[in-house]
Amino acid sequence: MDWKRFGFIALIIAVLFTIVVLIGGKSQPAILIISSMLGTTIAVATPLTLGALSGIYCERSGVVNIGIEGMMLAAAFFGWLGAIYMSSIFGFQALPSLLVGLLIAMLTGGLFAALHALLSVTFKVDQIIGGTVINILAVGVTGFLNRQLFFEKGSIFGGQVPHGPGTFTTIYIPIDKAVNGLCGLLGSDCSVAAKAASDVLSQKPIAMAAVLLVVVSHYILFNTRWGLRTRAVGEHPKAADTVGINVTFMRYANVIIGGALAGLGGAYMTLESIASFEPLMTNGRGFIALAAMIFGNWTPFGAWSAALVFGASQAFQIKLQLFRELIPAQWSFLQNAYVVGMVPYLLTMLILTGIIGKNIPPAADGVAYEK
Amino acid sequence: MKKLYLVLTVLVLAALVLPACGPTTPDCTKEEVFCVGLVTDVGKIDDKSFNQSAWEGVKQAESELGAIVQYIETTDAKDYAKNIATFADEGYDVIVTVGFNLGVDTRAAAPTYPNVKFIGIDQDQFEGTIDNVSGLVFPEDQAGFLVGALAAMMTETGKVGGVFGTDAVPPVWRFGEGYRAGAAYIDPAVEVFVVYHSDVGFDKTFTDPEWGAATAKSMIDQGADVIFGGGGKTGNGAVEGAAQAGAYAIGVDSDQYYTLPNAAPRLLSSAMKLITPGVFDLIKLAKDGSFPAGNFYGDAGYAPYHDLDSMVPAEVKAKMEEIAAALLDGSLKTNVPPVKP
Amino acid sequence: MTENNLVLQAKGITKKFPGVLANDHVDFDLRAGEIHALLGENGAGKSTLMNILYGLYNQDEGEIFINGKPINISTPNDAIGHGIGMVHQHFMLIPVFTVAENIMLGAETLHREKEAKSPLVKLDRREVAQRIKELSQQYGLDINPNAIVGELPVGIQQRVEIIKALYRNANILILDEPSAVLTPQEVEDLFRIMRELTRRGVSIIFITHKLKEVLAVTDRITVMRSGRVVGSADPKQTNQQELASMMVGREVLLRVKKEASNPGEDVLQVDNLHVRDLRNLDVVSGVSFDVRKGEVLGIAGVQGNGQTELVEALTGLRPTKEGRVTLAGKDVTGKPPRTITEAGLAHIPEDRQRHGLVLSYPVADNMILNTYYLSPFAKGITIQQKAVDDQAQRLIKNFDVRTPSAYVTASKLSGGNQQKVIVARELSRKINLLIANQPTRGLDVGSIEYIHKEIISLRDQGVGVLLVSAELDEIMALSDRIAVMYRGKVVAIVAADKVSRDQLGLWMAGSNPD
Amino acid sequence: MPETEKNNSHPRGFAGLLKAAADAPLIIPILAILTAMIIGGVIIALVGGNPFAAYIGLFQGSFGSLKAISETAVWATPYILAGLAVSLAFKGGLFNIGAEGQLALGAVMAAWIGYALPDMLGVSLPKVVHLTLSVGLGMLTGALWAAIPGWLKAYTGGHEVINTIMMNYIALNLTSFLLNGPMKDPNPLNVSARTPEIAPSARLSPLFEGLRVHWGFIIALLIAVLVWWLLWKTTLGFEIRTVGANPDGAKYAGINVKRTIVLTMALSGLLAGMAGTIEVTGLNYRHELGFSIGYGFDAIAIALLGKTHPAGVVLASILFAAMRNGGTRMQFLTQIPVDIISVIQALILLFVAADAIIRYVYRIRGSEEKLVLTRGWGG
Repeated sequence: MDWKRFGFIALIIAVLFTIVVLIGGKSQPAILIISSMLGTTIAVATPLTLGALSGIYCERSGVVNIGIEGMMLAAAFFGWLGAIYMSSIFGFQALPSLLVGLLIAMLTGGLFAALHALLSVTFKVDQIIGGTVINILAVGVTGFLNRQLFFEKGSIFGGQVPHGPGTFTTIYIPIDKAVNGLCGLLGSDCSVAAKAASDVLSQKPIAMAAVLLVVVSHYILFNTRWGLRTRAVGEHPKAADTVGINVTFMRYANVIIGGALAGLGGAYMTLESIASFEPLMTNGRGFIALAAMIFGNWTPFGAWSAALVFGASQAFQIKLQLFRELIPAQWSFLQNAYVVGMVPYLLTMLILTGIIGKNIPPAADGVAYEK
Repeated sequence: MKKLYLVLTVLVLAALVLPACGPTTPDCTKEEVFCVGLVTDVGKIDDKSFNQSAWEGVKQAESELGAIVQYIETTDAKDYAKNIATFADEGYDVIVTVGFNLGVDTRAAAPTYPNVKFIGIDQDQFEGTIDNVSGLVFPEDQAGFLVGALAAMMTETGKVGGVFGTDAVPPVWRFGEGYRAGAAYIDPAVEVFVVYHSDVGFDKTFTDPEWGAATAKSMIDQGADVIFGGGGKTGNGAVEGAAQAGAYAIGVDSDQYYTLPNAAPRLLSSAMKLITPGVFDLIKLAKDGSFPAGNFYGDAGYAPYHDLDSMVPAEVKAKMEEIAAALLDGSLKTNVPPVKP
Repeated sequence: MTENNLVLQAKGITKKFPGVLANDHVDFDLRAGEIHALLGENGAGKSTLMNILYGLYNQDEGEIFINGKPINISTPNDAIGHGIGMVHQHFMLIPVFTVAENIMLGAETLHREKEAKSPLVKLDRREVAQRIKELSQQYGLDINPNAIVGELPVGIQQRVEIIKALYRNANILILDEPSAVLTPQEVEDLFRIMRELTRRGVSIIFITHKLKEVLAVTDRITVMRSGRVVGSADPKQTNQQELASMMVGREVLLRVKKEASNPGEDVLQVDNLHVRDLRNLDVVSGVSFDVRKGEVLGIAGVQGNGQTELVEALTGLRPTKEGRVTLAGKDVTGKPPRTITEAGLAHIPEDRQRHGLVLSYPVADNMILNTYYLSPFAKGITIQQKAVDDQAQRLIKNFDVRTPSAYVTASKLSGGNQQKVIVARELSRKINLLIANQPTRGLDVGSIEYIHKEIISLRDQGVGVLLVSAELDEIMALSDRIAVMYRGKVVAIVAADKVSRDQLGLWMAGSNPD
Repeated sequence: MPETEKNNSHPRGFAGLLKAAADAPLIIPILAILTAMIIGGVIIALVGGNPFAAYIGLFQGSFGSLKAISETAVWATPYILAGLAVSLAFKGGLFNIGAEGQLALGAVMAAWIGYALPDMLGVSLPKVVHLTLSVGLGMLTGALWAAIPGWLKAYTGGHEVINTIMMNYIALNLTSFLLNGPMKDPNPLNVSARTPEIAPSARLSPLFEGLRVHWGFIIALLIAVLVWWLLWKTTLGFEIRTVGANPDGAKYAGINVKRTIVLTMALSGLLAGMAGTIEVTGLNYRHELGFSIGYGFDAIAIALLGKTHPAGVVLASILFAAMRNGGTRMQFLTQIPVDIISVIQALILLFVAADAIIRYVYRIRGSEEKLVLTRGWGG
């Protein structure tokens, strides 16, 4: 792993957190501010991480994917639709409905990705075009169906949004009990810290899965047969072909896996974060995910840490607004939401100038393979 | 090539048959046909918010007044004028334009189409009265004040929060400031967090539920236990996020108990602008020939407690009724100016 | 010999590409333990045949037999399964992978007792490295399994390719132009390895167009021309001349005809030149030499000893660290390419597709690639299409570029004609110095002959020529003086007629001239 | 990079396009549009709508009357300019996703010059001066904004795709800041995030009395010709295309590659900025926050549909403009959600890009024309 890059990113996050703690520390214990900011960071980072992982699978196998945004949007819609169908039409319980929704979201992502693969791998269309097609198509299809199903009176839902299955619930990690017990033995009270730790660790399933998938993807890409072959196909497809690796299959498979991951990111939005779909709700997150992937130099841990930077910046911004009255006069520019709003994007550009090392894409990324 | 010719033949045939099955529209120019058209702001008719509420008022006119009704969704601000003209040129009798942003184009169209009655929702006619324009406006500050007071009475932590789309749109700003004033009226010590979403550009201020949810959650982390979400989908996200986190949530515009079913169990109330009846009333007045030019004040209020009715103490309910009455008769002022100074 | 001795037979192989009959009923066979040369010009169909044997292409007609049994090879996997291994001319190695990763790719669990099927099987890097060490000791191919391939010299990369085949238990090895990138000593080493392999039962198909090597190492020779087998020969009973005429179908001049040179004043002076690479290490360190009008200075050396960087620095494509370059009396040290070009430099670049041409441009535009802004092609800021077209027609005619028209894209031309486009463009200007870097690499004999003639005629017109080539024969045939580069330094400069091939080879390999 | 691989034997550029049209490859885009509309029609029919009524509405709304044609031209104007901006960058081997931000900032500058300059100078300016300054400085702003990612690409290797995306967000924040703060219309009745109206001397006139179509449309068409001329008839165009097609070859040919990259981005930003200024001076007469949302992304689709050729961009812009504009009437007549337009647009792009599908469906012979825009991320 690229420790320089990682250290730099950790430093940025630490600085953002420190500024907020310095400002808000007067009104609230630092540990609570930090745990709240970590909560926001993780919430914002989850779809970005999944989107970036999606990009990594595609691009490591040599297919540029700017359609992550569209895949996420479509998956968010169809996953949510599936969950609602299960709960309101077939009368399933919340959890099974959500799981079906999750599955459908991933399938949707995979399906849109298969279209991208068909265009880029089989028809060898310029890969930017394939991604653009998917982005526009997803906006149209989801907007159109959302209207037809939930507004038009004649639809199966009678023209309104039914009571859906809600969202996945938080998985409680009882770290607080452990910490409290330990502190009890030492004769001190650390219930605040214990609760904070438990709050940060107790996440909903997709957020947890995202972190797990970062680790798993790293292992798969760099320590398994699949990863070796994927990277080979993305670096030098002809060399892979000569040792009997099916380039077309590997590219299709990885793009579809990537699509399913983007789909999981979409599912996060409608099945875990909030329980409803809104047209255009991805709001450019697919593009930010793409930035996170490049920022992370096409590695899962790198992309994850980049996603965390975006998350931390968002947390920074929200907290600064909440602590607006406490900002010292000489720092008054921090009160301006627009000024603070530029921070993550300026940081990204700064990082891309190469101060933490050059970004090296897979050699055959974006190039159709011709025998 | 054979297949190509086949397809082309079919297309040519289709083109010939087309005029026969072209769209048939009722002739709105006729005296006896009463037509009502609605133009949305940039956004969807099914936004579960003001566009949809306005459309329901129009639908009510369809069922109760026998009106022919139709809507056009605006996809770009430069189409406002064109979309209004589309209805006007077809001889529509009443055109409802939804949202503050259509104000300029509505007023500009009015002299060109003197026979058309324009209803502009959230369009304050402060620049002067035009005979065939009625601005349907609401005292959002009062609705905000009411739920602010409710929040201040219901909080156990002494902290309440509000998540809003943008302070650049006056009705939204009035909701926010009214909320602040209402909470302070009950107890000046109650801490009120108010955040407007302005960070990612105008296009997303009303359409970023994720941000709304994250912000609500952050406020809850900070100790807030009542969250008011106002401003399109961003506000919806805040309401849902708050409900999920177990805080009391307060909706906006309509009674969101019905539009946000997932938040319903934790939905304390909603700060309501009664758009639907306001629109219907104005259409009815237009039909009856007593169309009021200038500003027409719709009602604002707060929604029932629904599922949480048992959680709200009787004295709170009584206080709320008292405040509502006082606001209505003018004995209580919110002291919120109509626009951001 | 009986049929039973044939490990591999191809009968009646035919392969069509759009517009080309690449293989026309080709018969070819390989006996156990022999080295069988397949000789032919570029485009003769050798590579197509080998790609068919290796499963990269599928033949339209014909059959393949292994040990007398008909088999079907439709993918490289089939070929590998039948014990066929191939070392491609352009190495099929992934530069960012380690040696071990490259070797295990596609055969990740071959070292295990029982192969695993799961795609998620963990890579046993240590075990594979161990197995590679064993193999390399067994065949005398010294190699470090954990080295990053991109950082290895080409000679070593070739060993990786060979081990890659052996690792897969290949007993038939196809070597496609293996000596192109090696020093004479490395070539000797390769031949030693090839003999060692045959002693251990491996049969080798050796594809080449170098006649000397064919005679030195093979047991049997088959010659191909325009998709057909035109004959075979026994290396003990034939000679270079005979093979050459078989190859091209006519008598060819193996030696370039030239008069003694008549050098004038210095046109290029290079003084103590230092060039650094990306890692900030000296790749050219303290090189000094000069080129005179009317002479060819050849720079000999194994690839990767700083020639590329030297030429790039001289032509302005790469910054210089230290030293001084004077062209026709003008100091051009560190000047941009345009200034140097305008001082009278013509440059035939090493990588013609990357530097010399814009493949997606029509031939006409490639003809003015570096003169587009000069009169008559431009007037002010506008391009004069008529002048461009006229120039293209003229050069196509004068330099005999075989192209359907001036408006087909350069990508559609053959390698030889692409090179002619570059030569035509560069020689169409008034020049003082020609720098030709690997001007004939990968070209057919006809084109080579043509370009050699052009170089000599240029010399005779009084232009200085700096020729860089990895082909020692080319250097010896064309140069008046020869400089040898080794590890970024010029280790010797001698008159061409006063040095032997062996001596040059020694210098290229680093032995001190004193 | 952005050169069509197949160039056949006819000359390039405009003449080439005309000849190509005569040779009938236009049949592919036409069939692509037809096929997309047939599929769109099937979808409409599946949800119970009448596709014929919908398409008649679409046509009426876009070309059915003088007013409709005028509105289509109004829509097409920024599309043409922004589409040219993206295309020009593609020709130079650069993917400019940042047209959105360049456009917005160009509009901010044009509006500022438009309303503030006369007051600052204390004189009213003649139209020719004021309008030129307003448009010119707006364009320059777009150019400078785009030159930043260009410079970063050339001198630090920072990829322009990411940098232009980031700069879009920065531009939106900057615009929000300016329009809510220093540049906000000080009229006490104004509450919107918008500038004051620009002076009449900074306005482009309408082409016809009573219609909104303005001189900006004519200017956009002229600019398309100018861009074509620049790319294929000038030495600068040769340099841009060479750097785009083969940066190493360009360096060899003595072209200053880094400078050309910066220049290409700047020119692209210039065009995008112009799209913004024309909207301000010709249509809105002020900058209202958010008026240009989505133009930059539509421009990418238009550039791809037009195969990055100026003539193609004009045609693609008019097609997209007609569909967006006609969508209103389609919805008015049939209440079919306008989102169906996005579906059809995506399908058109799909079929034009993957013309193998169209060739297969209609059994059209001939080789595919490959459009190569990118070589991955290139570093």
